[in-house]
Amino acid sequence: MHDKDLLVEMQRRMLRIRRLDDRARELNLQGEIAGTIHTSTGQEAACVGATAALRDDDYITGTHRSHGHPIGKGSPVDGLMAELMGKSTGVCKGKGGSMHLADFSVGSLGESGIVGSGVPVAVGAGLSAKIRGTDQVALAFFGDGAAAQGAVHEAMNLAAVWDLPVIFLCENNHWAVTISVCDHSAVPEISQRGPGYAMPGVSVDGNDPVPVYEATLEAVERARAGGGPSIVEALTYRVQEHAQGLPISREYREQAEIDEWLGRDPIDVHGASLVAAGVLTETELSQLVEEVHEEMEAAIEAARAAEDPPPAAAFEDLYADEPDVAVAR
Amino acid sequence: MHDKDLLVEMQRRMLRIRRLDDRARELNLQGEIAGTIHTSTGQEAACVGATAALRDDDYITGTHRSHGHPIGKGSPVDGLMAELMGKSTGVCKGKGGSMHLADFSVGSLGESGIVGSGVPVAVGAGLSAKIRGTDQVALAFFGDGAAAQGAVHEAMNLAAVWDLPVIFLCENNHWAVTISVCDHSAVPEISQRGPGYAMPGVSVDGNDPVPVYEATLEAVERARAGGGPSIVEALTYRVQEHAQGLPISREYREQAEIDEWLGRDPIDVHGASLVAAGVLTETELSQLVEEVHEEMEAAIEAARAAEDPPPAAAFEDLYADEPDVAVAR
Amino acid sequence: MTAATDTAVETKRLNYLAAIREAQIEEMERDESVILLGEDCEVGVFGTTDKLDEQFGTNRVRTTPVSENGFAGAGIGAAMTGLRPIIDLTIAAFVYVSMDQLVSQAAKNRYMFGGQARIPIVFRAAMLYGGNAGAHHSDRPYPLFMNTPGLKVAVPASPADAKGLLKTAVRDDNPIMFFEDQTLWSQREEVPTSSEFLIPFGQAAVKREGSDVTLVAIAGSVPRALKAAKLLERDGISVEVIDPRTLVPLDWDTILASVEKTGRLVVADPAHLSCSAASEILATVAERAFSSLRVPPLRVTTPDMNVPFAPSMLVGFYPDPDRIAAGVRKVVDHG
Amino acid sequence: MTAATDTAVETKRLNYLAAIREAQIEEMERDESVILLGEDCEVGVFGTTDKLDEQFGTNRVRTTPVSENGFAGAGIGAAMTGLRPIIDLTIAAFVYVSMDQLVSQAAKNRYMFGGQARIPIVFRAAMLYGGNAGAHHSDRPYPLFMNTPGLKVAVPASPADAKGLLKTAVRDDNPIMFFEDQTLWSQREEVPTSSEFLIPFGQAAVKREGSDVTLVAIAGSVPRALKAAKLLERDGISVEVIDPRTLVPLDWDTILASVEKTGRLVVADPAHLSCSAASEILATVAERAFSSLRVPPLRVTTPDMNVPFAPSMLVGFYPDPDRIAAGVRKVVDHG
Ligand SMILES: Cc1ncc(C[n+]2csc(CCOP(=O)(O)OP(=O)(O)O)c2C)c(N)n1
Ligand SMILES: Cc1ncc(C[n+]2csc(CCOP(=O)(O)OP(=O)(O)O)c2C)c(N)n1
Ligand SMILES: [Mg+2]
Ligand SMILES: [Mg+2]
Repeated sequence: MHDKDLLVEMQRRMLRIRRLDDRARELNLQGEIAGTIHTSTGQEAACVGATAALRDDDYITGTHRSHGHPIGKGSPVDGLMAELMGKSTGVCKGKGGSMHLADFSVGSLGESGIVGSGVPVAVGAGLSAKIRGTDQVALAFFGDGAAAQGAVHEAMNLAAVWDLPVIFLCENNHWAVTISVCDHSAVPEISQRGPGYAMPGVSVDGNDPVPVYEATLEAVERARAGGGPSIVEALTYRVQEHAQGLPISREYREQAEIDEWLGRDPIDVHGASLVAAGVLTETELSQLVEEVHEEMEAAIEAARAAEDPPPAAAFEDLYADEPDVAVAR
Repeated sequence: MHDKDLLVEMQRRMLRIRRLDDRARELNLQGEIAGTIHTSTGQEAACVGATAALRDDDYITGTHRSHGHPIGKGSPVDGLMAELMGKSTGVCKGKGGSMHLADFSVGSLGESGIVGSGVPVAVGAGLSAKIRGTDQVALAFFGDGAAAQGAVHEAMNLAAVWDLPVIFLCENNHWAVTISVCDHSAVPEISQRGPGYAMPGVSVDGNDPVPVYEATLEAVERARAGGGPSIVEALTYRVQEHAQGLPISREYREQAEIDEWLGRDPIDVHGASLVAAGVLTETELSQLVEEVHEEMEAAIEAARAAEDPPPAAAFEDLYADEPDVAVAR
Repeated sequence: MTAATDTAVETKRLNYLAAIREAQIEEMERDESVILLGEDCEVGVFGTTDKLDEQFGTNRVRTTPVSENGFAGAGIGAAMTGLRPIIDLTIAAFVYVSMDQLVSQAAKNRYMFGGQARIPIVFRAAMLYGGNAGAHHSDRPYPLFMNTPGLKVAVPASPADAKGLLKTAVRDDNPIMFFEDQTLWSQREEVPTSSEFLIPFGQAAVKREGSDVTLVAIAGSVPRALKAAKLLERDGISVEVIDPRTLVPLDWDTILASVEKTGRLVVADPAHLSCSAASEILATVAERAFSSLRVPPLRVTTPDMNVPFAPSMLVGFYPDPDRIAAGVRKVVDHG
Repeated sequence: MTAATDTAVETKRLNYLAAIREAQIEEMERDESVILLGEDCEVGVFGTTDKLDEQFGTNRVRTTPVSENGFAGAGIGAAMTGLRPIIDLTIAAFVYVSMDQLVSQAAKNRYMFGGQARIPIVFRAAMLYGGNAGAHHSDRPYPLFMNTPGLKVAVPASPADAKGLLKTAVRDDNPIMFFEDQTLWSQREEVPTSSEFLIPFGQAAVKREGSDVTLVAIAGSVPRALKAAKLLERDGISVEVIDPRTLVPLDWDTILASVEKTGRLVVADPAHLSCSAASEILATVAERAFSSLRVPPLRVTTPDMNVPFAPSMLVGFYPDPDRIAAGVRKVVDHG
């Protein structure tokens, strides 16, 4: 069995993701979070199982659905929540928002609202580690839909040709907006692309953080030892709509399918394992939930109290050498 | 054995490609053909074996190295040679040149100087055939180097998802300019990508037109019958430098490698088969060469006699509805 | 003026998206070579394409993988072989992903092949800059395509124009970039019901006549310019508002004639400042109507700055009625 | 004026490509975080990178697959994690293939992430429009990047500028598009040998002083503008030739001061006309130096037309000394 602290920490981070997303949806409906938001609800095991296999100095890149990834990597929720709420205390000073979270202090190199576009960036982080002679690795999260993008193909081939320490972590949640993976990918599992790049590819239960952790760890250890990149696919499911705020005018999937996956909620799955293995009691498990909820409310209150960035702040952070270069006119 | 006429016609078209390329290199050095040129010398079997499996009303798209593809598809050499020489009688009225030959009258939808970029266009031609309900197929030529482009990946996935009548014909000549296939592709044979798209992929001897023809025909028949796309890879070799006119400042491959492939020249290989099978005598074979040479000189003379397009001609053919829309100012 | 204001014409009240939907349906009914490709197009997240597969079948209405470059290219190949595809690129930021097919194939093939190719294709792209989507989903990239010969560029600013221009675009034998401005989606107006309601490319709409200043407004800036013109009217400033409607081709005659009349020019353009459509209009007017210009012309655009997420930073970021009115005042005050 | 004309400085005679090569070698020697990625870069088809792997090792000098979007992105990721990549995109037409990484990642990441990212990266792209490569290899796409906030854009027009600007670019903490004009490759001049020879961005070079007309020339147009100026001198027309050298940032002060002096403006720009750098310069001068302009300004550019292959059609297609001189004459004749 794995280290108890690690197993408990996984549960805590999954709970953080769940709570941040649940509250974010509410705050979005209340008008305290602007724009549309994509949440990771139901996919927490993939986020946390994967990041648990990484060291603090390893890198990740995210997607449009990435509230959970920096949390998995260890980013405090205050800065993330403040960012969603468009505050100057946000991790990106309010410039990024839901689709562009990043926390460089924990190796989170940022989300990408452009599907697939963050994957080559992760390959670059892996390249950088190799050139600098560190043993860091880089992990790129991407979705089943993103696997159809040319950028993902180019990134995989490049990482394989150069034997880079990169993990391609596919969260296959079976849908890309309203398109089933069967309708957008020629193969049902994205790990089947591995052999085309002479790269190991494995698919695991993505609703339990432990198998995701184990598969990722194997890939990470291989990468760190110079064994090159891998595809790790977490088979999971998007139980919510694609994005809150996006109108969907037609049914496109069966309620039974959703229900089936709801019955295997990753937080329940891992919670039950923790209790069964005697790692936590039911009471301790509930206490963990309480702690996370308190932490989240504190983050929301702090964000509410924080300042809105003024219009003039929009004119900062374009170039690294400003204000010397006043390019914007 | 295959139809004799077909076998002889293959030899004739290979000879045409060889001769057009040989003469083009000379004319380029003499200044009668402007720019740099990429020739298919040594790859004629791939061009002709593949196109021989197509019907007149099927489509092809080409690459930067595509003098041979329209010839394989049946385009007369006059218009092609005149195009290379920048004449108004050229198949593209002198607007295209070596990297942009096209002959829509034989289903050649054009070359692409942008590596990989023509492949999605071929998928579109296949899509069009399917939507229009014809049984035409589309064949995309591409190189081993092009296989690293995102466009090729997207095209393959799309064709597979939609079961389109498309053949992805890779001319793996083992080099992309100065990069060995081993250094730009994670797998040595591009057909290995097939399974990642649930698509048949096969590699054949690309220096003999017959196996290329047979493999392509199988893919064409499957596509025509609604069986979807395939990868057919012709393993061949670029015996010349990448392009005439491109300076290469350093040795990057072994002469022994070149010599080995020169020893398996496709025109010799197929010529010997024809004689061995009693299809042609040695004399008839030489006669064929003569005919092709005469045809080519006539084409060159006709092009020399033709007009250079005047500067004003540069302002035609931008839009289909000109001169109504005088957009260019 | 759009035909929508012609009282003899039968109309119905539609919003911008419904007008686009109607244009597509009419053209698909008229011509079976018109097809529709795009992500989620059967479900239709913005409402312009959903359920069209029920009417036209899944052969002609196809939901694509998330491969914009791939399916843009497939559309081009289909256009070159007898079909008339409408490609829904959904959001305008995805033109970068598909840039190679748009520029290298759609814009260049006909010319390179000496006129052999006919490429009747429409690329639809929604400009979502109104909301709070952040820098990855707030692009207004039409100036890039004005610098790309071989494409035509439409920027309809009203439901009727959206319908009439899209129908014309589908019938055009050339590749067209069709930019739909999200800030206009909820706008409603009377839209001609005729299936032959076509608005020609290269014909500007004089949205309001005036004598003191020519105010050229692009895409979502049009209603904002009209609001600014109303504000200014109270101060006795008479503003002529012109919507070019298409940027390639661009109706220079109408703009130049107006500047000749007013002697003053302001351009409101939601694109970034440098090398914008506004820049092009100022440059061309400076070249061709210099002697008519009594005072310096002025651009009111989005700054050369990425788009921030937080609502508080977006105040005054885009050209709004206040910024446009201030620009016009500055020009008028100048003399 | 470039430092190359300062006689106190030690120089050596180099052509444009050799100057680029030297800049890279010096910066790679100075800073081991500088790396080089590009297709065929070890063999180096144009001579700026070949054999650098022998000096710097194949860890820092890497030949890439034909995946411009992929390795542009890899460079961006490397830049965000401590390296300073030089990415050789080879030919400028390949910016379309890599457009998404250039615009969505390089240009936007720092801003979106509230300043957390530092992205020191140089994208080199050769503009090959001089020869007869046809429309797929004749692009001059820098105007597209002027409309993309977050990038800087350099267009060096001489060997010394190429060296000095590239060295500055490599040391800059921002993403830079570096456009190398093939029509200048064989140009030679004295280039400072100092490894600290840096030319700041945003500082134009007055290549020739004059009093009658301000002639702003971009990239390969610079020597052609100078030739035109010589031709015109015989007719007693005194032309001031200005090379902005970088387009983002752009040295407006020098251009505006010159126009204030001469009262006349011509811009020679090898890009297509619409939304070109020339358009931007005319627009800005019209806004900011209107009262100084005595006559209409004028652009001399490549037309809004794809580039044909045949040499016979290229006569007068690009701005050449004759077309530039004719433009200047027109402006001077105007009054
Ligand atoms: C290049 C690009 N194309 C399209 C979109 C619109 N879009 C946003 S998310 C999405 C689906 C992505 O599916 P997947 O990768 O499986 O991620 P999931 O949403 O399932 O987490 C699409 C098409 C986009 N943001 N970027
Ligand atoms: C997008 C793009 N990148 C780079 C180039 C430059 N280039 C021309 S041919 C070539 C190699 C292509 O290799 P391959 O596909 O194997 O074709 P081959 O030349 O071997 O026939 C390259 C890199 C290009 N034309 N287009
Ligand atoms: Mg998904
Ligand atoms: Mg090759």
